[in-house]
Amino acid sequence: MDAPIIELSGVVKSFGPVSVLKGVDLKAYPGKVTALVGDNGAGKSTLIKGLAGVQPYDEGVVRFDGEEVTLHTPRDAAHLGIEVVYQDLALCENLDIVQNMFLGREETAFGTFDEGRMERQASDTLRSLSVRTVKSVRQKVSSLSGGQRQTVAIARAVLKKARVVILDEPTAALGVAQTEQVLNLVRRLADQGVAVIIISHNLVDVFAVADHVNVLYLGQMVASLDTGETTSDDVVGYITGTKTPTGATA
Amino acid sequence: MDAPIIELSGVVKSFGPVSVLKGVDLKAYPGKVTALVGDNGAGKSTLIKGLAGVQPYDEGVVRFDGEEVTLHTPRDAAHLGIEVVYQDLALCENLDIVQNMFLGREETAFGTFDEGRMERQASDTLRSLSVRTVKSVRQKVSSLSGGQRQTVAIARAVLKKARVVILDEPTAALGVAQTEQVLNLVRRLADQGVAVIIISHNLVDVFAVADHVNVLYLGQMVASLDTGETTSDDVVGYITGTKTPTGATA
Amino acid sequence: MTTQGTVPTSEAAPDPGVGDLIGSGQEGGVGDQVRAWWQRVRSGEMGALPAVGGFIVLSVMFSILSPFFLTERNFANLMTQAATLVMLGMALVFVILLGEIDLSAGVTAGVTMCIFIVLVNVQGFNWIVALAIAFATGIAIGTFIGFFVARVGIPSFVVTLGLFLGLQGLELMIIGSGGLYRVQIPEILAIQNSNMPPWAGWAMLVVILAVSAGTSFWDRARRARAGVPNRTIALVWIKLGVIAALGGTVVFILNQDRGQSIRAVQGVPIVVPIVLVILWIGTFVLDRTRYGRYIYAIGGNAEAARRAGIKVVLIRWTAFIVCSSLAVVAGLFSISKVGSVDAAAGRDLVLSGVAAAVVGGVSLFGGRGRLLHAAIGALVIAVITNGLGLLNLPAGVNYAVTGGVLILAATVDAVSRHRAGGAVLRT
Amino acid sequence: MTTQGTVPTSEAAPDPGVGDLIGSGQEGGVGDQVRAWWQRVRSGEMGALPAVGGFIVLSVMFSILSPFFLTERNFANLMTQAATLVMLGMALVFVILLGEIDLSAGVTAGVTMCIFIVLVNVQGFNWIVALAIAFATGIAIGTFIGFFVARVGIPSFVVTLGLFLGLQGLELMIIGSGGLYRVQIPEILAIQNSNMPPWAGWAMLVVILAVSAGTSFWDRARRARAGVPNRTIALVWIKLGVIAALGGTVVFILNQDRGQSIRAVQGVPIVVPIVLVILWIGTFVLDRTRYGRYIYAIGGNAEAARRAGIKVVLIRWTAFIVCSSLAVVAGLFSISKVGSVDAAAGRDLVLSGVAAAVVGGVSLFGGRGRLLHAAIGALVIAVITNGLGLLNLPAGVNYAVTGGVLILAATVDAVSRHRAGGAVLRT
Amino acid sequence: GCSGGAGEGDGGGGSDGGEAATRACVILPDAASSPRWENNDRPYLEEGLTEAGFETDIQNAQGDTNKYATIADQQLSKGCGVMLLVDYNGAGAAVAEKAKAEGIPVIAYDRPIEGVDYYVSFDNVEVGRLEGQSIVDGLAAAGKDPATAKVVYMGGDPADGNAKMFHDGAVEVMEEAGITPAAEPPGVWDGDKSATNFEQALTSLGGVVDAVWVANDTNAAGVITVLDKNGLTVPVSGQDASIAGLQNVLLGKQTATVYKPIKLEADAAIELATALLEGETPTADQELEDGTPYIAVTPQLVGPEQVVDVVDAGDADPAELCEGEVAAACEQYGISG
Ligand SMILES: Nc1ncnc2c1ncn2[C@@H]1O[C@H](COP(=O)(O)OP(=O)(O)OP(=O)(O)O)[C@@H](O)[C@H]1O
Ligand SMILES: Nc1ncnc2c1ncn2[C@@H]1O[C@H](COP(=O)(O)OP(=O)(O)OP(=O)(O)O)[C@@H](O)[C@H]1O
Ligand SMILES: O[C@@H]1[C@@H](O)[C@H](O)OC[C@H]1O
Ligand SMILES: [Mg+2]
Ligand SMILES: [Mg+2]
Repeated sequence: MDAPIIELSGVVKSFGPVSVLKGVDLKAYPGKVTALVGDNGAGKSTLIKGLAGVQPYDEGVVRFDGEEVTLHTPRDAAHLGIEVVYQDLALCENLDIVQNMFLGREETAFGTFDEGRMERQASDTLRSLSVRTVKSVRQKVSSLSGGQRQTVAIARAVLKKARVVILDEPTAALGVAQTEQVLNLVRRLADQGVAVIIISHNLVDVFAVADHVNVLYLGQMVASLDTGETTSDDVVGYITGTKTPTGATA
Repeated sequence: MDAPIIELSGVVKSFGPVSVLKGVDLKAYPGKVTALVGDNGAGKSTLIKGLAGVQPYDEGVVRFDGEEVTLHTPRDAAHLGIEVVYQDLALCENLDIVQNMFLGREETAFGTFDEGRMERQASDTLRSLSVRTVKSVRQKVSSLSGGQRQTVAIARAVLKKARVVILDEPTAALGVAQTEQVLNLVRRLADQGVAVIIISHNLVDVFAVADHVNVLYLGQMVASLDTGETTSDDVVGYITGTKTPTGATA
Repeated sequence: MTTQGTVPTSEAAPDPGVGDLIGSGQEGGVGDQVRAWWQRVRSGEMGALPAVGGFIVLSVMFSILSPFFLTERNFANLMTQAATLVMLGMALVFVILLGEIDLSAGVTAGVTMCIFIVLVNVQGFNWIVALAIAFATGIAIGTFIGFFVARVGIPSFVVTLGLFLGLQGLELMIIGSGGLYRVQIPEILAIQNSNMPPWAGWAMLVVILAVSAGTSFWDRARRARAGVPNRTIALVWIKLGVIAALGGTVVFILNQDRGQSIRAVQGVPIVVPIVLVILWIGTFVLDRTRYGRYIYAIGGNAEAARRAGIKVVLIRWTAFIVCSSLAVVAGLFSISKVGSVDAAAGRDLVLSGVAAAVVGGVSLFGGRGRLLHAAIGALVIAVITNGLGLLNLPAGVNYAVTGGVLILAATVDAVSRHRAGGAVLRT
Repeated sequence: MTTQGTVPTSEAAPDPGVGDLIGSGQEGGVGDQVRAWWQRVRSGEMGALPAVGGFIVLSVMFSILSPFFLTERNFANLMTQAATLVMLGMALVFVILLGEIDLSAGVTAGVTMCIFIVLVNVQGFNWIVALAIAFATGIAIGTFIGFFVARVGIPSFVVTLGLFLGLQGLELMIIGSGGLYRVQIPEILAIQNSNMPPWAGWAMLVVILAVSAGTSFWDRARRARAGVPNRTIALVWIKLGVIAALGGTVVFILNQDRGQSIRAVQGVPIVVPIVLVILWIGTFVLDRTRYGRYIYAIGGNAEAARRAGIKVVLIRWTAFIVCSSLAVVAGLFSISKVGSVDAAAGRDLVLSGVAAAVVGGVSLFGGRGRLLHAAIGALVIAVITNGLGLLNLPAGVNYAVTGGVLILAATVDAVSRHRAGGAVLRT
Repeated sequence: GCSGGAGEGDGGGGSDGGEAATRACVILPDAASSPRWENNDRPYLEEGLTEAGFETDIQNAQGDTNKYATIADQQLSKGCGVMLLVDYNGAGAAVAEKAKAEGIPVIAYDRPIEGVDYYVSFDNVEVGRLEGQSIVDGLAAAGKDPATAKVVYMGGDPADGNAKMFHDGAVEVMEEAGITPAAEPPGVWDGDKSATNFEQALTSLGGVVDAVWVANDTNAAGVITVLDKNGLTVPVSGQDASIAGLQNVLLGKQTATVYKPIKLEADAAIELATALLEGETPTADQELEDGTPYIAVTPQLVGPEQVVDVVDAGDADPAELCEGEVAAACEQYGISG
């Protein structure tokens, strides 16, 4: 197996009195899909927000391509080629779809926007995600349905060629067809050598798409398995805490 | 079968140039779970927001217990005993869990809050939904994880004895155990005679819990079936438009 | 409106005994509670703490610069000088919590006092009747603003700016050719210029302690009845002890003779208990009644509040009425202090009132803050004027220093909050 | 920062031909476009439309009340009278779009002009050098505000209120008590008091038409190259026709002799092209550059903007600098009109500036509004003073009417928006 | 001089007919510094000018220099035969220049303006002198030595030109008597702020004060309340002969108020305007430094004995004046309601 592109070790994070991550390790490999699962409130989103530079970790080491890096701001993460779809989407409701998709990476010519090119690319990317109900790429995000918004957020993340793509419950609000497209997309990204980290509560999806699965339980990484060598029931056991890291069933 | 408690006919709703609901009919029965499914942007949330009085319909008739009613404000819906879990949750982030759960229905004694009783009930209801990671019911909602928030919204809706409970993708952000609890809860509500309307993209859940399933396609109700008499594949066909109301496969 | 029982949950979960409850932050001994509080503070929930810090810093600064600052007399001065701003700040909190603003609050205070005094001095009304009319006018103004903001949907900035101008016109018309009227009502003048007898100051403190103890124990009893944990009782004693110590010091200082003539001047200024009562009632309403809770809810997420069945328009509307009515009280304090009213009364008050709230930690975006915060913020601003007033600086310097110190006070606030909360938005 | 290509999508979707694109609202003929526009308006996206309506209603009202209102001279008066407020309103838009406020913008205009004129009149500086120093001061003020708001995190209301006071102190120190300096620089006085020769007015119109046509066709070419649909070309002609007709009328009227003496007074006031150029540049920046886009993004959702890698602190900071710099221009317009500066210069301007933006449809919560809106809002407020100035009312009535009309103008706005958008929050 | 009005032409103003020529355009400064503008000057000027055959156009700039310029534009576009300007923070000068460029005679009313034809006013420095004098007299009556007396100076808004003149006049007289300021808080035209400022000055003086020079009645009222609270009665000055000021004088809380019989000032201005319009060049007994002819109307110091004069002149309503606790004093000083 290749060297991991991302390697977290001993990551700790607390919010005031609440200690959320208690020394977590995680690896992600180029060309592989790494799933991160766990109960509600286990700390999954907190873990990836740290990777995204949104909420820096309190302690712990992050290695990227084997080098130790600091991720203090989202810009730090972007410079490393990390793209993220956040669970809360993080879209600007007052802007339209194209503006949101290209936010921070607008196409310009002579310093001014090349709206045509951006519209074109937005439209192409959205269609590849099976979006059929969006009437116009110039619709404001505030007028989109929950699933449409999620699609925009995903489209935004895959617009730019990234080295790592992190998806926090990307299909939660999606319909059947859209979910399938996103899973295809995830696989395609990995095949192109991108390291994908996906958070999901849907184990069927996880097993369909992931190479590895990591289970977070109350802020601790209790299992790190190859999907080929484990079962859905096992994983559920780890998630709910009935199975413990030693392998004994509680 | 009983008379429907809710009966929508010919419901029409547009936002400016976008016509979202194009003459939709829907029935919900006491003691039954009615599922509403459809593609992203099909109009599901718009349909139930009309029922909740949040965004009144442009045209169409709503009957409640056979009587024609007007639903212009959320208060109208609340007076009829309609409780709703919104897709966007609609929680006040600056308030804590108890305050959110009891918002608009606070327990008082001598005009002032009986905080103890509210805390107690909040705690009981949350625990019944398998919440294990919430440290304190006095946590601000702004500090909750996505799934924890969704649980609070659901707990809020079932706190008060309602006649109709509408859930818009209630399990989207929930973990495995929590999802199971919510589905149990839905069934239990129906058994107590409540009419439940549930929107979900997860057909496994729909078939597990619903008595009827209604499919919305581009703002039109293309199918209304008993779960016992149809299959997941059929429903997917209707959702994606490969099957049409006449039954012919496109 | 009362709940008719919850969905039985016993099937899904074991019978919930107290031990199984999800926490509520009330658990643990004194040490735990203090630690939890400290961690809340460290994570940014500082409330009025930075403002209190700013107040202390300013006080130390001024007491170094002027030997008169730390005198009983100046302490009493500060109370009465701050009173108007404290009231106005508290008035504004009700609308600021909604994310709104009332730029006309100052002139509302002014115009209602013009009406009050002109009715008494020129029309010969009984002062109580005239005062009632003044309050009615305040309520009418609030109703007017509330109508346009809550019902019609005009941004409150514009409505109240319009009224800020309009009411100045009204003041001019009311004051007419007399120009300036003396306040001759002893009861009104007494508010800011007379003091309670020393024994009454102590009595006041006893009442405060009694009320404080009463509510604490009532709360505990109710919580116990509901079967949820109570904070350790030691905290109640500590709280009462702190009130007794702080309040006792204040009363003791104010009961000293601070007169500089033969006549003894001593006792707590009458305005103090009035402010305390209003502060207590307002806090009670905001913390413990539906009305207050709904104000916070609307300020946090108006659409969520509406979906919860809250009458958003009504609450918004009445909040403006509360604000205008309390502004009338601020006006009373002001004319009691000045002893007269003129056609420009209250014009320059409102920005300071808003600043008081903000410096105290009330968020202009709504949903966050308390009455006490505005009161402390007002004290911070009042102490600037009070201290500088002892230093005899030229006008230009005085302006510049006032502005600078205001920014400084706010910086203390911002820096401590951010240092604590983590510089989330500073990229 | 340029994209290095998108993820190949051809596997998942058929080769995307133009016909398959998701729409962009540019499709259809003139009829479709007009219908779509009308539906957008009906659903609440009214922009400055209500303000324009308010302006027309007020104009009709005043022309009925005074025969002087609809004269060429008064029309020219209105342009120059509104100029200061238009500039200040536009300056404020940059910070209001971020959900911030600058209460010191008026005194920034004032204090920089004090410096400017004192340097020229007292220190004997060359006026261009002095003006450069004034602008530098404006930039320094903006930098100061930006530092405290964006970097330290103090609410802009408090920082700029502190500066509002502090800069008044500075004015006093510079100008001295009761001081007053006359503006004697012909070039500065010319801005508001001289006119372009008639031919230059027409030339200006031709330039406007050319620039407008140029950008339209450039945009169309770029869109065509990208393979996305363009609006029907008829719309370009219609737009140019409207500009020609409206602009032609304005230039024609202003080119009439409006003097009341023997010497002819005619031509477009010099301030008009200055305002238009700034409006054009500002709009260009806000609509077509990253900087502008990021301002809207931060105003809409600062955290989302930050996560998108936008330098939120930098943008916030520089927006205050832009605001203060444009406030200096407003100051120039003001002293050109008033002819002198004194120690209170600019004190009363800022609330009207904010009101201009709000009346024009700029949201104080950030993220929504355009420069043109503030300009139109300023015209509405200026026309109130202009019209009332013809009517000879006592100050009290004048105040009251100004306030009332302001509320009325905002009501037109609110009601039309709500009627259209559906009274969503009115429960 | 400069080219401010360059675009406006310069020849025979009011040329579009007799209608404009008989219009008298008046701009008042504000409503906040003093109620006199709206409540005294406006009615007197309105009545007098109309009687003299003028059509009047009186506007108030509401304390805004931009509004001042706007109003001037509006008046000039309607046409003016003569302009009476009360300056506000320097806005008058440019207007005067514009008007003169249109050939319209301009009278600076109450406040001096550079480059006008005439200046009609109470002597503002004289107002200050009278205030200062009342302090000096008050100290003498109390048997205090001016050289050692603690006198607090409470001036008006330093951004207001008149405030400086009041200050200069008062200081002139008080300095001559040997008085030096014990404290001088920042000036304002605001009763609330004056009260606080004075209270702090008093505190910093250890509660000892022998007299307070106050620029006007509004500020004096705030000062007096603080004095009352401390059981002090010392000489206090003021101006405007407002109801409260007169009451304080009658009650012995204020030594005197400077009465500016506004009708006299207004009448002088009206007479001048009429003469100018008839092409005369009236002579004035005084001249400003820049050579502007200056018609000075004398202000009058009003102690308790003279309050009755103000009432007789119709500038105070005895019913309002003698209300409540003041009734006895009214009787004492022969004022009948
Ligand atoms: N305020 C609005 N203005 C314009 N269009 C809107 C508005 N609200 C919703 N829509 C459009 O209406 C359609 C239906 O939206 P709705 O939210 O009802 O979809 P949904 O079926 O709930 O989808 P999802 O499964 O993604 O939640 C969407 O195409 C959406 O873009
Ligand atoms: N700002 C905060 N302050 C305090 N506690 C927080 C904060 N943010 C998150 N938490 C707590 O941290 C824990 C982990 O949250 P996180 O969002 O990482 O969970 P998650 O694993 O993503 O859950 P979900 O599946 O529900 O999205 C939760 O218990 C949450 O309440
Ligand atoms: O009468 C005074 C007036 O002349 C001055 O300008 O402002 C203050 C007033 O008291
Ligand atoms: Mg999460
Ligand atoms: Mg939906």
